[in-house]
Amino acid sequence: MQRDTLVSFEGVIKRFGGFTAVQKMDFEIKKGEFLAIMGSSGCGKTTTLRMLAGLEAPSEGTIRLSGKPINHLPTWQRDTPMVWQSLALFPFLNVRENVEFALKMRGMAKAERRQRAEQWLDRMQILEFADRNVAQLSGGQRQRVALARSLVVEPEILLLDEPLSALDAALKVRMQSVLKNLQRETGITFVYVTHSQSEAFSMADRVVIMSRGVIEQIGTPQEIYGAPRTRFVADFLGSSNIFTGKVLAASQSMVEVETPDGRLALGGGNLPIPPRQGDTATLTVLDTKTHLSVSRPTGAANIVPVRVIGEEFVGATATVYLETAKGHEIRVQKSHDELAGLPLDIGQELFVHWAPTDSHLVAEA
Amino acid sequence: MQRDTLVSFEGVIKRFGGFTAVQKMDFEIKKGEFLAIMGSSGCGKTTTLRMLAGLEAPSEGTIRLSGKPINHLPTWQRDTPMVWQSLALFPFLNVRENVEFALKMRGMAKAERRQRAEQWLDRMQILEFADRNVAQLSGGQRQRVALARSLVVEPEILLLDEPLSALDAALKVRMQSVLKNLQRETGITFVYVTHSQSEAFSMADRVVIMSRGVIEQIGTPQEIYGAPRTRFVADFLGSSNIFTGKVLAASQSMVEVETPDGRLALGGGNLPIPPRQGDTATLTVLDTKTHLSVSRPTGAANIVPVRVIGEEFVGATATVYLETAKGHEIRVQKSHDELAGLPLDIGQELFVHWAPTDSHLVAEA
Amino acid sequence: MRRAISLYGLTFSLPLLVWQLLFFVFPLAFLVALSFWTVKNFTMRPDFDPVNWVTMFGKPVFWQAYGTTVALAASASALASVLAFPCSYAITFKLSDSARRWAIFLMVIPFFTSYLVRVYSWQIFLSDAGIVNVILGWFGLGPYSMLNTPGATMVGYMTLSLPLVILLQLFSLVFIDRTLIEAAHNMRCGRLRTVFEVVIPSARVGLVIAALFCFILTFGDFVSPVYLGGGDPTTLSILITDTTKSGQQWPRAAVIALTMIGTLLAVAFLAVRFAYAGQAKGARK
Amino acid sequence: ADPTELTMLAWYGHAEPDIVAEFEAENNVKFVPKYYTGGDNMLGLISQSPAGTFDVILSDAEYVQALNAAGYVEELDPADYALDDYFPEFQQFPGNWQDGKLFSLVTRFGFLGVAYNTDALTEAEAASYDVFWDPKLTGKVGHFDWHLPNLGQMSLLTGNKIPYDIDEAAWEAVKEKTLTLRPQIGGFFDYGGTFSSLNDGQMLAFAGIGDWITGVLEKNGAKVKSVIPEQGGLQWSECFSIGKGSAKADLAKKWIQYITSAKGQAKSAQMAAYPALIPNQKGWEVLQAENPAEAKRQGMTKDAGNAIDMIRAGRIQYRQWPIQQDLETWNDFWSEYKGA
Amino acid sequence: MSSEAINRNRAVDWSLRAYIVLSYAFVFAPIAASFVFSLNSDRFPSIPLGHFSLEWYQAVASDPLVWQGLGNTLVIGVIVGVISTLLGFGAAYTDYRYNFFGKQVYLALALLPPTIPVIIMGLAMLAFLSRIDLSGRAISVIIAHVVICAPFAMAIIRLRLSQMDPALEPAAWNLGASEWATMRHVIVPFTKPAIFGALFITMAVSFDEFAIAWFVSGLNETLPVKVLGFLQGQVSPRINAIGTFVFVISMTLVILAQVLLSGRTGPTAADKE
Ligand SMILES: Nc1ncnc2c1ncn2[C@@H]1O[C@H](COP(=O)(O)OP(=O)(O)OP(=O)(O)O)[C@@H](O)[C@H]1O
Ligand SMILES: Nc1ncnc2c1ncn2[C@@H]1O[C@H](COP(=O)(O)OP(=O)(O)OP(=O)(O)O)[C@@H](O)[C@H]1O
Ligand SMILES: NCCCCNCCCN
Ligand SMILES: [Mg+2]
Ligand SMILES: [Mg+2]
Repeated sequence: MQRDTLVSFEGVIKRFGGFTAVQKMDFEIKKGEFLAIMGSSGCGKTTTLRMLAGLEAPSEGTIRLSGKPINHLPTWQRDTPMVWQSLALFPFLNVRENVEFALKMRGMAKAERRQRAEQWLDRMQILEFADRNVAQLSGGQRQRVALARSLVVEPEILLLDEPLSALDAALKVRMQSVLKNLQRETGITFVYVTHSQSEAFSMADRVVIMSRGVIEQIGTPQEIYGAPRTRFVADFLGSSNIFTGKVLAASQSMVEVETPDGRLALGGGNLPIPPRQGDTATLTVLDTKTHLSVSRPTGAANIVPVRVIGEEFVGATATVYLETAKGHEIRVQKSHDELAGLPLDIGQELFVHWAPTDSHLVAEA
Repeated sequence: MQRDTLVSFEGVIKRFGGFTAVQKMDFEIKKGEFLAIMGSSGCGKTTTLRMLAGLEAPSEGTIRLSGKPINHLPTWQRDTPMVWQSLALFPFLNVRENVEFALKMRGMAKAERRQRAEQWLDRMQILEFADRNVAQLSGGQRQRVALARSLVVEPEILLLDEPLSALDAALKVRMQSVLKNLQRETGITFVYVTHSQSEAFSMADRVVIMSRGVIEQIGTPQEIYGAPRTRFVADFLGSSNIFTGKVLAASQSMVEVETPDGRLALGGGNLPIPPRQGDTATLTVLDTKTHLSVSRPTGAANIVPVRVIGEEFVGATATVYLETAKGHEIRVQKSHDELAGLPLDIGQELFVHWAPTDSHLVAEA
Repeated sequence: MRRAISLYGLTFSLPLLVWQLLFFVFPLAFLVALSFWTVKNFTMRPDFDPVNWVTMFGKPVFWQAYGTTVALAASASALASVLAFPCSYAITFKLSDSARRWAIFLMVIPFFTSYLVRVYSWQIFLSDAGIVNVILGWFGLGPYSMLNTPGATMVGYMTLSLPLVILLQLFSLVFIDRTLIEAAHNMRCGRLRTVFEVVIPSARVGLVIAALFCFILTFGDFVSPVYLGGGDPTTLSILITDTTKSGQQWPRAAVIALTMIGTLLAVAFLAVRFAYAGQAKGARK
Repeated sequence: ADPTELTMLAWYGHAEPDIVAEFEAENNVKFVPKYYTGGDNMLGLISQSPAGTFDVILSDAEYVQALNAAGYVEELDPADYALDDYFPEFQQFPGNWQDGKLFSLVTRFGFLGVAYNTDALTEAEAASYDVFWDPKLTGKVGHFDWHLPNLGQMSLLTGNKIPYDIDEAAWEAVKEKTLTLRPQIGGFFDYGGTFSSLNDGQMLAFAGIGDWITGVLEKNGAKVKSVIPEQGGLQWSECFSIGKGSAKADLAKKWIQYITSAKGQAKSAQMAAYPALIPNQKGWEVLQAENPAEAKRQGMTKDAGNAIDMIRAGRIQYRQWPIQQDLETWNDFWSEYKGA
Repeated sequence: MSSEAINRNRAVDWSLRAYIVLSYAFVFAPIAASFVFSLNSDRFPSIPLGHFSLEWYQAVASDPLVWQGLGNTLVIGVIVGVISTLLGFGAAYTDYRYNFFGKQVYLALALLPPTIPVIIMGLAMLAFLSRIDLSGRAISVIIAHVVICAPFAMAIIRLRLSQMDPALEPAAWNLGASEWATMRHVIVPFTKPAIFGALFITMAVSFDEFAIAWFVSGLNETLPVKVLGFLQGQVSPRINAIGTFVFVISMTLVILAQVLLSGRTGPTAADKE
């Protein structure tokens, strides 16, 4: 499905004094998509969102909304409502008045704005609390008020800055589906900032991964999870094992890399631009794609002898932590059933192996 | 391995005014074990720990440390150092002085305590920050200072109250292995309060699950995860599907229960005391033990027709949310590979099934 | 977004700036100018003559008064801090929440009773035949001469500053993280020792600021030294009023006032430095 | 019609109802008083207020010169006032006149001597300034906190006939003598402090004051009294002027006429705030008729040894500015003395 | 609270509580005595007491100067309260919202005046105001009192602003409210309790201030200046009567402020922790 572009960032840079928070950012947000922006703390997610909302002006570059440059439009003249991490509900207004606020600022008549507000309160299933003080609501209810307050103007785009991070785990999951459904039903473009991988991956159509003000990768959750493009992304997602070495041989279909842990191969149509021999290359393999065996498997391409250093029990699966002779840590994630037959005492010697097609080359830095 | 008892709670009750925070608690902590205490907020975890540390006196019952009752020993006469959630580092002392504090209170000479403190700072890899103010450290470094400060007296037991909850996800995982290793190397008994399942299950030798001041289950992580003993535990861990109904037939090896979602069977030597016919029974099955199929599977014992309501993408696995005709939610967790072949559009009709041996009876309440 | 200050911003920031410039900075600046004026026959003349500075600084009585005032204010700060601490400590740690709220409320009341009236009241307590001596008399003690002594001045200073010192100490004590105290106990630090090892260091900024405020208040006060101390010994505040009473010597009074301001600024600077000493910049987060 | 407001700058008491009520009623006037706490305070207030702020100004005689020099008061016409009724010594009162022009009119006066607690001292003991050095008074002697009356008394004690007109040697002697008194002193008090410390026995003797304090306290039953000691006493004198630029100079004149008339003078003598002697002979007569006890207590009777006789006998000297020293010199010494 | 049973010592606790009582006794002794003596017949109060009498209240009530002083005090207090609160609000908002070169100096100007001894302030004010023909009038007291009161208002309102979720103001802009509209619909409503609190506290401060007012008030004496006058001149239990009276007014204001400052104002950023 090809969607129209709603927002575009064109060479946008944001500096605070001498510090560059966002570096030359170029990307587009499509009409109607659910875009998540992820990255570690301080990488510039909020700054990006705030520039879009008009709370910060870009130092360079242009931000366009529906094609028009909006760099210097004051916040209150844009329709880019935002949901804040703290929610920023007005404590001196009741629920209804909070939701009416934006309509009142737009000069809408009392009766009409009341009706519109109630419509949204109803939709968010909090109409019964309309006359309550926001302090009297639960976390989830407040979240809904904040959403209603921003959505009541029926904007084309909604910006959300870690809106769920203050909720407890159970509520977080429940609100995720509320958000996802809302976005689907209204067709409003959502730009959702978070540093939770699970939030981004379970809700977003596309995910932007940032690091130190730079976009590292943009793609669907599956693309990013399955094939992180840079070492940073692989590291950040934390589900890949990473190896670095010198390229021994390289062709369109197969690359062989000499790493401290042995010779590793990857291949199978993954290589638009194969590296050259002698280059340094970094390759990754998902911890769910690695296998363990007691004896050296025959016929496998990538085999690394390891010792068990620990096991971590995480719900349905367990992660086995292993160490190569060089002290490099390797993780293998398997279901309890799959691990049942293996001896996993600490110090036990085992072999990790995986298929060359499950390996990917990633860019360093 | 049979270990000696270090601490025992004998009929310990703690009341605050009219409210009973801990109800008749009986359990033992073994020398050298890593014991985690888990439970939802307000269930009495901290209170239990504080009684052990001498910060609260039990209202009834006896707490013994190495066999000696310690109910009324003031805190400062026990060796039960604690690591606080807030860390409780002294902001007016530098790192070294913080670590020396307990030694100073014991009247140790300056040179000696300095040496001991540095030894621990070194061990915790923060010696280089010895002269820094604690405010100048990162979260993980502060955590290490807190550990060093408590461990410097080389106690028999260390109490930890949600020590990692203020850290971000990545740091949390890293500190978990620091803690686990430390416990293994020193052999000190750790009593670790948390409400994170993943923390408790990945570090502890045994886990205590509490609810409203009562111990619901004590056991190894595998025991508890695989066979929750009460509905509370099953619910709390969140990885089981739970069904309640009337017992139709019951024998030593097999029980049949009539639930709103259909007739369900369980069995296979799991039933020390089988329920009687006509009783209400609650049975659980792990979401990883349930299977999905497009057509009604033949020969399976437990089959429930369902409709898809959503899918959640969580790293290596995905959880499919389904709904029975009665509106009861069922979850199925599978790897992406396993789900690949199934149609999972919202509203799609499917069948959930599982083996009777994967079901367990749990106690209500 | 923090843009440059706009018309909107100026509307809020300028009025106070203008007011304080006109009516605070200018008067103080004028005081400086005034200190160089000369007086002849009850009339002041604009001038630029350091004579007032030379005269005042050359007078032994000025330095005597200066020493006395600094000593009195410093003693008052020390005394108030020591007297207030057990009280604010007990209010913080030994009272229930509601009792503590009441205690704070009650401690605010003195701020709204006239200090003059309270000092006048103390005269009745402290005089030779006053309430205190009458009560002591019941036990066969006294009478003691209390009024018109530095001790009585100190009573007045305590009347002036103790409520503020207690409140300021209280506010720094209630914000002490209780877990720090528990942590200290947990590391074998007994009750009393915890006060010195943890409570006082934690509240240090507040304790120093409280003492500083006591110093500022008592350093400039003229009511207690006059009405309880009997004007003896002479403090700087008395010297100021005396100076204005003698042939319109306002320029000389300005010299005293400016010396007092200088002293206070220096003391405040040192106290704040001491309060925050050892606390790294990052500590405030 | 609303009463006309007349502003008066004065010592406390002069615009209280016991004095002004009758005049206010007769002339539909309302006094707005500003009470000052010392001559310098008064000068300060005038100099820092716009001209014409004060219609009537009451000032101690020595300050009238300063008022005059600064041009703060209007010239008066002697013909407007019943000066002929005054005792002769008060008709040409120094300070009221300048180059033959009248600027103010003395309205009341009093004597400063030794004030003492009658339980602690006998009148005979108090009859010399030396009593201040009495060991039993250590820490119990108070000063009214103003150099002029105190140093004037010390000057009398050291044998100066005109206490304010003394040469350097005599001044040195005064200083030396005064400093020896310092250990005896229990405090330096303003008017209020003087009142209360004498009343409650906090101080047993006082220098620099007279009946204007003890008279009030006596009326309240306190055991205090003032005497003019053998070395002689000082005289304070309060004078009325009309403020420069007053828009109500006529009314102000009327007030001065009223308060210097026999009737007004009798009132003034009995002022509730503090009693005083009056310079108007006819006023004495009215007082003797109205309140013989008070006339007797204050010595405004026809008996020998009355107040005017004391003046005539040379036992009383005017309080005035030091003549051979600067005012500053005296004041600086006073500060030094206090700080000693 | 919690370690009660184990880590506390009853004797220590009770002696500390007794010490609290002693401290409060010291603080309240003169206040209580002044109240008692205001109802006592003796002009120069001493022990034993005379008889009960309302004469001092009557004397006060029948003294037109006292009424005039009270009127001055009230008018001045109200005007000072309003101006100080306006100025303090502006300064508090400036500090909250803006960063600019010289902000430290600005804040020093906004907060320093109360630390200058009143006698010096009075002296400087009188000397200065008389130069520009502004002394000796009610407006002189107002000017001087605003100088020392505005910092209190600023502190109170700034404290409230610091409890405000910093996202609140941008959230309002983001919802289409201009800066002025946000001021009217968000900042002012949020700080309203503090605004009234500041109003009452600054009025109370002005009601009670005598030293500066004594210097600059000229003919328009306020009630506290009258008290000083009584103390300097006519020692009289009227001091106690006026003191008691002023106390009642001030306390009323303070309690009003208290109620407003702690009233139902919804959650603050702080409670959301
Ligand atoms: N107003 C500002 N002035 C100076 N530096 C700023 C400002 N706002 C943000 N920064 C800096 O810019 C960088 C990016 O900040 P931003 O808030 O966008 O991070 P973020 O990705 O949202 O982080 P988080 O996950 O912690 O919210 C940070 O280093 C931050 O300190
Ligand atoms: N000092 C106290 N006074 C009154 N009630 C208390 C006190 N301390 C704890 N409680 C109550 O006892 C119960 C158990 O508290 P506790 O702190 O042990 O819970 P917890 O399991 O540690 O919870 P959390 O996970 O939120 O830390 C709670 O309901 C709490 O409100
Ligand atoms: N409160 C007014 C007293 C005035 C007395 N005047 C006489 C001056 C004595 N030194
Ligand atoms: Mg952010
Ligand atoms: Mg807890």
